[in-house]
Amino acid sequence: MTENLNVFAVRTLTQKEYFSPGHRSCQGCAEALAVRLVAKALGRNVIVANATGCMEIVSSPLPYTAWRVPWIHVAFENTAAVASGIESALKVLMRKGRIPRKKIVTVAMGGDGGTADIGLQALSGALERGHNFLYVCTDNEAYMNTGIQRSSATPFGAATTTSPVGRVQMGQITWKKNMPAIAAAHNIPYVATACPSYPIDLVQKVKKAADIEGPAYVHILSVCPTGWRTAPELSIRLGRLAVETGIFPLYEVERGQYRLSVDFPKLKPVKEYLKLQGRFRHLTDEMIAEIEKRVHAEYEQLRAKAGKGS
Amino acid sequence: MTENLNVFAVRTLTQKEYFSPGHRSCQGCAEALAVRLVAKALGRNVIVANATGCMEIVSSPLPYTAWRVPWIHVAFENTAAVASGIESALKVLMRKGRIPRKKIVTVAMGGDGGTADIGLQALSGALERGHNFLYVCTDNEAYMNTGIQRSSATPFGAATTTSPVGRVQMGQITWKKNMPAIAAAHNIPYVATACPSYPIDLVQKVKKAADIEGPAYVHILSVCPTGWRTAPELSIRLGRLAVETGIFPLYEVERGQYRLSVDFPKLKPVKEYLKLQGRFRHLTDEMIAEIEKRVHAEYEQLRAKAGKGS
Amino acid sequence: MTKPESEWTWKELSIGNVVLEPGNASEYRTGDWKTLKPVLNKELCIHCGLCYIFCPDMAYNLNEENYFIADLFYCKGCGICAKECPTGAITMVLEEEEK
Amino acid sequence: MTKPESEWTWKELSIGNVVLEPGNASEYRTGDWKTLKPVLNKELCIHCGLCYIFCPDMAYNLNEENYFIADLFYCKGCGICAKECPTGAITMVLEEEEK
Amino acid sequence: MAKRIGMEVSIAAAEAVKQANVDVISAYPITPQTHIVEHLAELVANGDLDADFFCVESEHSALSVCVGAAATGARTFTCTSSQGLALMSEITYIASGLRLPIVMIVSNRTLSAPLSIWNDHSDVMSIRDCGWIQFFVENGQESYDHVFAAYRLAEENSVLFPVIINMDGFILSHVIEPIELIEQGKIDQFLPPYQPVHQLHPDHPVTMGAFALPAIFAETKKAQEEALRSSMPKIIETWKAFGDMSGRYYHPVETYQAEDADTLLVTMGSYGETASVAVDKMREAGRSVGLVKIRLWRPFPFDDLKKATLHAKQLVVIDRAISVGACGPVASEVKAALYGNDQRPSVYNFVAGISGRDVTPSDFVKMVDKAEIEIAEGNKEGFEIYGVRG
Amino acid sequence: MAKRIGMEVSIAAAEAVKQANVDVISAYPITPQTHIVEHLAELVANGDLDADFFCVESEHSALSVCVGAAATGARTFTCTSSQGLALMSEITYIASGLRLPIVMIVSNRTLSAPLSIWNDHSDVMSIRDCGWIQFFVENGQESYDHVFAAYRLAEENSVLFPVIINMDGFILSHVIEPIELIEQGKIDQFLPPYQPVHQLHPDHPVTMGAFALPAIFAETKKAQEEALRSSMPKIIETWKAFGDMSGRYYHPVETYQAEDADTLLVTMGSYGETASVAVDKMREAGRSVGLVKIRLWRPFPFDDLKKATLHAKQLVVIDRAISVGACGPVASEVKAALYGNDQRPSVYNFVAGISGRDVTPSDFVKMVDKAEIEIAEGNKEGFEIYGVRG
Amino acid sequence: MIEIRFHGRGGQGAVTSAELLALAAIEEGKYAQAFPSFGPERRGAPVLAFCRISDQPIKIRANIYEPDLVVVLDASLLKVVNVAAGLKPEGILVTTSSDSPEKVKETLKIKNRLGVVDAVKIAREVLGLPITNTTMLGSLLKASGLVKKESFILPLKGRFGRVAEKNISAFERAYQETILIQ
Amino acid sequence: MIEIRFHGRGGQGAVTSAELLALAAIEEGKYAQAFPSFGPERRGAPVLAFCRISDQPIKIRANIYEPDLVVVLDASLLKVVNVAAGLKPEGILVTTSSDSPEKVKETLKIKNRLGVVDAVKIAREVLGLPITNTTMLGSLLKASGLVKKESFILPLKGRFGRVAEKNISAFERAYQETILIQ
Ligand SMILES: Cc1ncc(C[n+]2csc(CCOP(=O)(O)OP(=O)(O)O)c2C)c(N)n1
Ligand SMILES: Cc1ncc(C[n+]2csc(CCOP(=O)(O)OP(=O)(O)O)c2C)c(N)n1
Ligand code: SF4
Ligand code: SF4
Ligand code: SF4
Ligand code: SF4
Repeated sequence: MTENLNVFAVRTLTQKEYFSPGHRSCQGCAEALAVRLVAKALGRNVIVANATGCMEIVSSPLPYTAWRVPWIHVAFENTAAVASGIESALKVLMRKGRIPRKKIVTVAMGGDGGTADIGLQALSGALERGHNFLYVCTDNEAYMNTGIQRSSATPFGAATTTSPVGRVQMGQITWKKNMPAIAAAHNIPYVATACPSYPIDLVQKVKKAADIEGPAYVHILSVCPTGWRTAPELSIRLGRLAVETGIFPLYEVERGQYRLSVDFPKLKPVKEYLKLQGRFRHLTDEMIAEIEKRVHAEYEQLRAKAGKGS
Repeated sequence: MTENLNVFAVRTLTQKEYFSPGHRSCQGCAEALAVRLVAKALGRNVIVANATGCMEIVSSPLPYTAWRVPWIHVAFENTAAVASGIESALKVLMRKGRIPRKKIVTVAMGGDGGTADIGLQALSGALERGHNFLYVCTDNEAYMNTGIQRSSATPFGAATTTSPVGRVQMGQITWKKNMPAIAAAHNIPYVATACPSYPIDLVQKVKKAADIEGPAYVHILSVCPTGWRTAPELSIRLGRLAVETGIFPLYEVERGQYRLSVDFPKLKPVKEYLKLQGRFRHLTDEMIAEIEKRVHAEYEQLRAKAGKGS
Repeated sequence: MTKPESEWTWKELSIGNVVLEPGNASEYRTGDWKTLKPVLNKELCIHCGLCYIFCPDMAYNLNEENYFIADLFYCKGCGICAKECPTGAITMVLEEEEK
Repeated sequence: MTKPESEWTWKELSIGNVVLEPGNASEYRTGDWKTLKPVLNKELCIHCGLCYIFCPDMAYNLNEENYFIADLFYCKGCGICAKECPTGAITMVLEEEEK
Repeated sequence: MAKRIGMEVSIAAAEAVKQANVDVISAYPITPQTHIVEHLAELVANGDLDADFFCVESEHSALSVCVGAAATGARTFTCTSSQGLALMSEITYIASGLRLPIVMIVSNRTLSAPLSIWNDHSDVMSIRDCGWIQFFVENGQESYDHVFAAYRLAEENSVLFPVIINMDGFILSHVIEPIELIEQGKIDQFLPPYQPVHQLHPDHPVTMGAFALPAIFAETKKAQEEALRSSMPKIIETWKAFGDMSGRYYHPVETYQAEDADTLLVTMGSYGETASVAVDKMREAGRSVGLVKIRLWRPFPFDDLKKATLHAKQLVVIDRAISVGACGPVASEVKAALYGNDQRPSVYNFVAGISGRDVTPSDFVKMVDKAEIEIAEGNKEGFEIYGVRG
Repeated sequence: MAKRIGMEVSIAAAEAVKQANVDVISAYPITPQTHIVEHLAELVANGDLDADFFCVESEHSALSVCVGAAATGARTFTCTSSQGLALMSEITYIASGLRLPIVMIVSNRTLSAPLSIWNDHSDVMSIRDCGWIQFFVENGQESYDHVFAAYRLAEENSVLFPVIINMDGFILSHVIEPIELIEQGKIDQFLPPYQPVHQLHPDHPVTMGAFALPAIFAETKKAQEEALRSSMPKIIETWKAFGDMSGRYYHPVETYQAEDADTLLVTMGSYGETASVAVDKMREAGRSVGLVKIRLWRPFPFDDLKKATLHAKQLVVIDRAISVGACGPVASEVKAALYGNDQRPSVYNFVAGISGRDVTPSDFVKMVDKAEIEIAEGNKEGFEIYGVRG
Repeated sequence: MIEIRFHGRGGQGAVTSAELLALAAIEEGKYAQAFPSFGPERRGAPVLAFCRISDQPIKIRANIYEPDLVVVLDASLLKVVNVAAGLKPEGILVTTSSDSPEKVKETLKIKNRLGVVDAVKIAREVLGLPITNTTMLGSLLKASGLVKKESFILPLKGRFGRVAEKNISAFERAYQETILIQ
Repeated sequence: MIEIRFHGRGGQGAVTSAELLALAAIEEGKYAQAFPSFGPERRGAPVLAFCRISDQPIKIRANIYEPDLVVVLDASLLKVVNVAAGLKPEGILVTTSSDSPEKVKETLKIKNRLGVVDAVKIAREVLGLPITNTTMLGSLLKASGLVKKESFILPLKGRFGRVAEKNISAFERAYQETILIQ
């Protein structure tokens, strides 16, 4: 992928922001950056439904809002359902002539907890019903808003407050739930992964997803310095390492067809990524080797699906 | 598949019933038959958690029960969670020596509504956590207990009370949610499909699933004469036709590896299956052709996954 | 024998309304639901057991003569056994007619 | 200007507590959160905009001279811009120190 | 002219929803609510109702869909019962906080465990704090009529609250009876299209559902509470307008033979008519018994209830739910409402008709008999689950 | 000897759960409950507690896991707050109906909308009918102590009900204070391992959660209601036994300076201590004011409350939640409880401290001032949300 | 007020019978109620449906315990259900059966007036299906004269659309062929 | 009863300071409470923590509005937050700063007694990190004598395990280097 080589590419993006400064995320929050980029990609003709979580809390302390587009927060687990209602209302009101016809994109957004755990069912229902909407999962790999508890998207080995490192247990014992695969199993037209460390790629995918008729799902790895116990200035670098080590491959699934957005013939050692993070500090070399093995195997499977099988 | 050619094979099965007669299912209910066969396969060392639905209602009108094994019903949407609790309790109580150590299989059962819709999240969570349990979905393709409303497992075109045939809409407009694929996307050790019209295959799969360490998922097509508007005596035949037309292929997914339990080089026309059912009475020839096309395409995809690609 | 629901007083119910008699549904006659009942022609019967395995109501039992016979206390008269019998040994007849 | 939360009476709230001023969070000074602040060495700047695109706080604006300059009203001092600047043109300095 | 047609009450309710010209309907099936949704599905499938209808994957989502759609400016409808209401309970509070004029019919049914599909009020009692306007209806006609009243009221700019119509499951929902249908023209006048005050749309971006710090939360709650209390005159006005259109007038508290009665039965919902038969019987026998029916459960009609019970010596309050470990919720509310009176009737509380246990006129007579005797004997805290074996 | 240690109240509660030697813990994180689960996670990760601990995918499942595990014979624990409690509300009713001795701590927090993470009692009020035994605690020591009392009580064969310990979010949960820890030996004696009456196990197959036809449902409900009411002596006995072990005695209703007081403040939960400071101040100023604290919310202690308020002229009931469109739930219950009295105090109801609005001793004084004046002026239905701007 | 109870099996349309009767009465300007027995009964299981008809508004919402009329839609029920339970002494029972009225009366051991018709045969011949719910309404009418025959036409059309005609014929034939005995 | 308020930034451990102080007091057999400001504040944002210490059981559960002592853990806060708000006239404020006490006093425009120490420098040198929460406790102690120094040892060990020693040294140095002015 050449994106980050051409440092000037970012100048091609609009400078208009639809997510305003003054939001209250932590220093160096790449989830806020993800939201910023998503908002930028979507432009003004959009309605956003946001799950409870960091991004909701940091952006909407009454009487303030960081949103320059219409936005609603209802609860933690129902965001895809709320978006279903919005999409349906837009369709009917336009059909009945009560609001003018124009393309308005309905977007649902949630963290990994709001997506892969408590909001999964509402999401699955909305995907199944075929609403014309975009679901964006900003995945910081734990429940950050409530203080770093494990989610089903927390990677194996990571320490969180509910998968702590103790004398008999060493962090998360399950493997990260594969949300993009689950979304793809719903036979929807578009699924993609992205990361704000690759902003152009992210913006392009979000635009594409918003344009597609029917449900689309974009899963964005979002570094959280607070929860990952990393230095705030490393948030971009860590996202890049997640991709370069094969831990978080960037790809698209269009109508069942997999395509890698960037393919690395040789992946960086996962250790380069893990060692920068406090949540992985306790990992033994064996555990790291186990992780690397699985990451490589899954990367190969992915390449195979994308028709790049070795 | 030779099973139904060897009519004597059934004599090999135990004659012990763990689901007793006197249950109150409709005449010719193949869902009750599925439950009967599952119970037979599991034997006595099992604990069953059952979702609200036909099978719960017909088997447990206080002060009666059709269950000869320990059984619990809690609610509609939480059966996999209840099973998680049972499995966890068994593990801990045995570890602490409060009950003797022996293999007791924890089973969760639900209809398609209790599995693919309202119970999906609890199921996904339990699969992700890796509980050692078996989930059985008895899929009669609608909410039958409440009077034949559509579920996400209702096939395209089928008439139900909430996807009725009217002047501007013709039955279900979405395609059946692929629950086995969604379960498989959770990376669990065992996923299978079955049908009581193939009782030996069903019993074998359930036994295998119960033996496996970790979560297993078995999805059973269960003909419902009441909801499908079919003659009660056709329930076995219809299940067979569903398999023979490719509409409901029988297969297993073991640690990601697909295997067809029975492969038909040439599928029967879907019409043979559809025409027997009141719920499909209104289908036009074009709709039938569309269904057949999709069924064949998906069957080919499945064959490809099973390494039988043409 | 389990008392039917309409005879229990609140004091008699077990804690949490737990049912303590496994499978006591078998005291309940679902045989009353049928209008047709299966009749076996023993001459055609090959003892394969398909009637037995496909009956959703566990009505069939093997008798001493190695025939599977439907227990009319349970049989709801769905007709599956008759339909699936590979030799056509079972026919469904109107309950009434057989007086 | 939006009144801060502690000044609203119950009668002034909009129905359903809807916020009617899009993006009024921009009135809120997150700049107070920082201990370090970015300082640009214009000589090294190549105007690539990476600082701008990677800032989670939308602090960077293009000035008339085509430089991206961090608005200290918003900058929380995370250091991302400095870290990601391909030429090392940005350095983080203690707020205090620059009096 | 209004047409008088025999139809199932659920169908009548669905027809009213159609006549109210709703935009988005989202629901999840549960007995005994099903017939309402099923008929709506048919109306949409036949093109008789131009609305988006969809069954979602749970009740939590059903109401959430309505929240999203109502926030976007659509007229929305949902209905549920029992476990469904319990599952969506979180969102009922939110819909009220967001002040969205959703209308929901609750086809009342008991809450598990044990599971049971029959009628009582335990479902809706579980959300009595949630901040919706809550009606109880007593027959098919009222079920039909209240749909229009509910939308008009909910969408009033000075009200903007979601509304629940409680319609006893089976006892009302599954009964076929004559219904007088109102002409569409009249309905259209009574209920013009919904004009939202705030609406999600890119042309005027608003933020809905912002979170509140302690410095402002109490103010938001006070605003909600005051708004619900002060919707009372609008409620009365709406019923008045409805009466002027239809000839049928409704009130927060309604009475039957109550003015001079020593003993008053107090009921909600479908009990009303049966209880009135019992009152007739008792009056025939020369007894001084009347009936008070609470139609409006939230906001609670404190003043009307006081007025209606002013001269009574005793109230026999029939609850159809229990606050387990306390007593019947209606009796609690009634006692609380009359507590400040200098002269106040004795209150005897029966819980009856739970989960489909039939309550006949003679049951009402027996309850009055019992209560009168017990009160005469000095038992002033009567609480009893009626008609239980053992 | 008991050790006196400074620790966060949530940690103390978690340590009690550990000392109670639970088997299965299942929860879903939500502020302000999180510190309890986090500490339990640590105890398990360190091998200090031999239990199965897991975070599930929602609160609905968290309680469902406990139901499954308790039915299998395990001692179970969960805890939640606010939206989490609302989401699991359906299962709270079921757990009671199934009579499973689950213990849950609710770290009380308000319900959305607007979303807010701070304390009030609207969460637990939403399930006041659900049939659990419900305690309120007032400080860290009580939070710790009640875990043991709760398990012992819940698991009594003659009780077998789930128990909620209401522990005000933040106000208690996040405060570090001295706690006296009880030696493990004493705990083990006080709380032997759970011996279920019925249990899911293949050796004695039972059916749990059967559904009930109308012919039997009312009987099941009566059995549940009677069992909860008649748990009262066992509750008192359990506290007595706990007191004998620990030296700390608890009662359904507790009083402070109440015997001779004309005016009684009535509170629940963490208000108690602050209110007592206010009472001291007022007593110093020569005013006849006392305090009544309701510790046991369900089953409601009708008799104890009557006894405690017998001689008062007026009650100032401070609710921490509103039944929107009615009034404070505690005030309602109190009025209902005293309704039958011949002599009864006037009741003035304040709703205060909602969602983290601070209530100081001088706020209590102001509320008493206001109530006394209003009552003297003849306002007998005082209801007011206290301390709101505007 | 006249109260009627219908006996059928799950799936046989007893509720439809009750409904059609109520609709016919309402059609005549009367007041009527019809409702099922509200059970979770499945296809094949014995079920009940109820109907009340009156010239006054009907204010009672409770089951019918002492019906004036009982209608049995399936002869096999005569043996397994106490179909005459609570029937008023002056009440009438009508049933389908291929047996003679006398024989049926003997089986039931009742003193009430009794109407018998072979509704299954009629239904088979006229409708091509052994569904007796509309057929038995003809029999009920013969026995009771509760409403006018014509009043059924609209409800039947509303319910059965194109096959309404056949149902009307079956109804008519049952009306003619019902034998009433004291 | 003594009431103390701590000012810090999200992630800097102001709550830990309050907690350690309370634990030390409890260690001495006193009564104490410590609690955070319960906000959703994020890393970097200004936050508060509170502590009460008394010889009597503490019965009050409300925020502290008029503290006896204020501790500031981050000098940059002096400019952006009114750290002296509500401080009793006889109360004391201690802060980290590299400036002189006089200069700080001028900036703050307060009349109270003031203690100043360069806790950042100490922490950097002793702990290798600019985390001032334990360090500033030394300064607080110097200014107030609220509890005994030794009483901190156990709580610090409980909290920091192997790095407790370093924290104790930092605490000690701050105690020594704090300059108090009237
Ligand atoms: C029903 C319910 N349960 C729990 C919560 C508490 N809660 C709010 S946000 C959150 C975690 C959010 O995690 P995630 O979705 O991953 O988003 P993040 O904050 O990490 O961006 C939790 C547990 C809630 N609001 N509602
Ligand atoms: C929360 C909740 N919503 C709705 C219901 C009503 N309900 C009970 S069973 C059922 C349908 C069951 O359908 P399915 O799971 O497919 O099983 P089936 O009855 O078809 O075997 C429904 C909608 C319920 N019990 N609980
Ligand atoms: S906790 Fe993590 S995701 Fe949340 S605002 Fe802070 S950095 Fe962002
Ligand atoms: S409705 Fe269908 S699934 Fe349910 S009992 Fe009847 S036949 Fe079986
Ligand atoms: S007819 Fe049906 S129920 Fe009866 S024995 Fe045959 S298969 Fe079983
Ligand atoms: S330091 Fe961080 S917040 Fe400040 S301008 Fe740079 S990237 Fe933005």
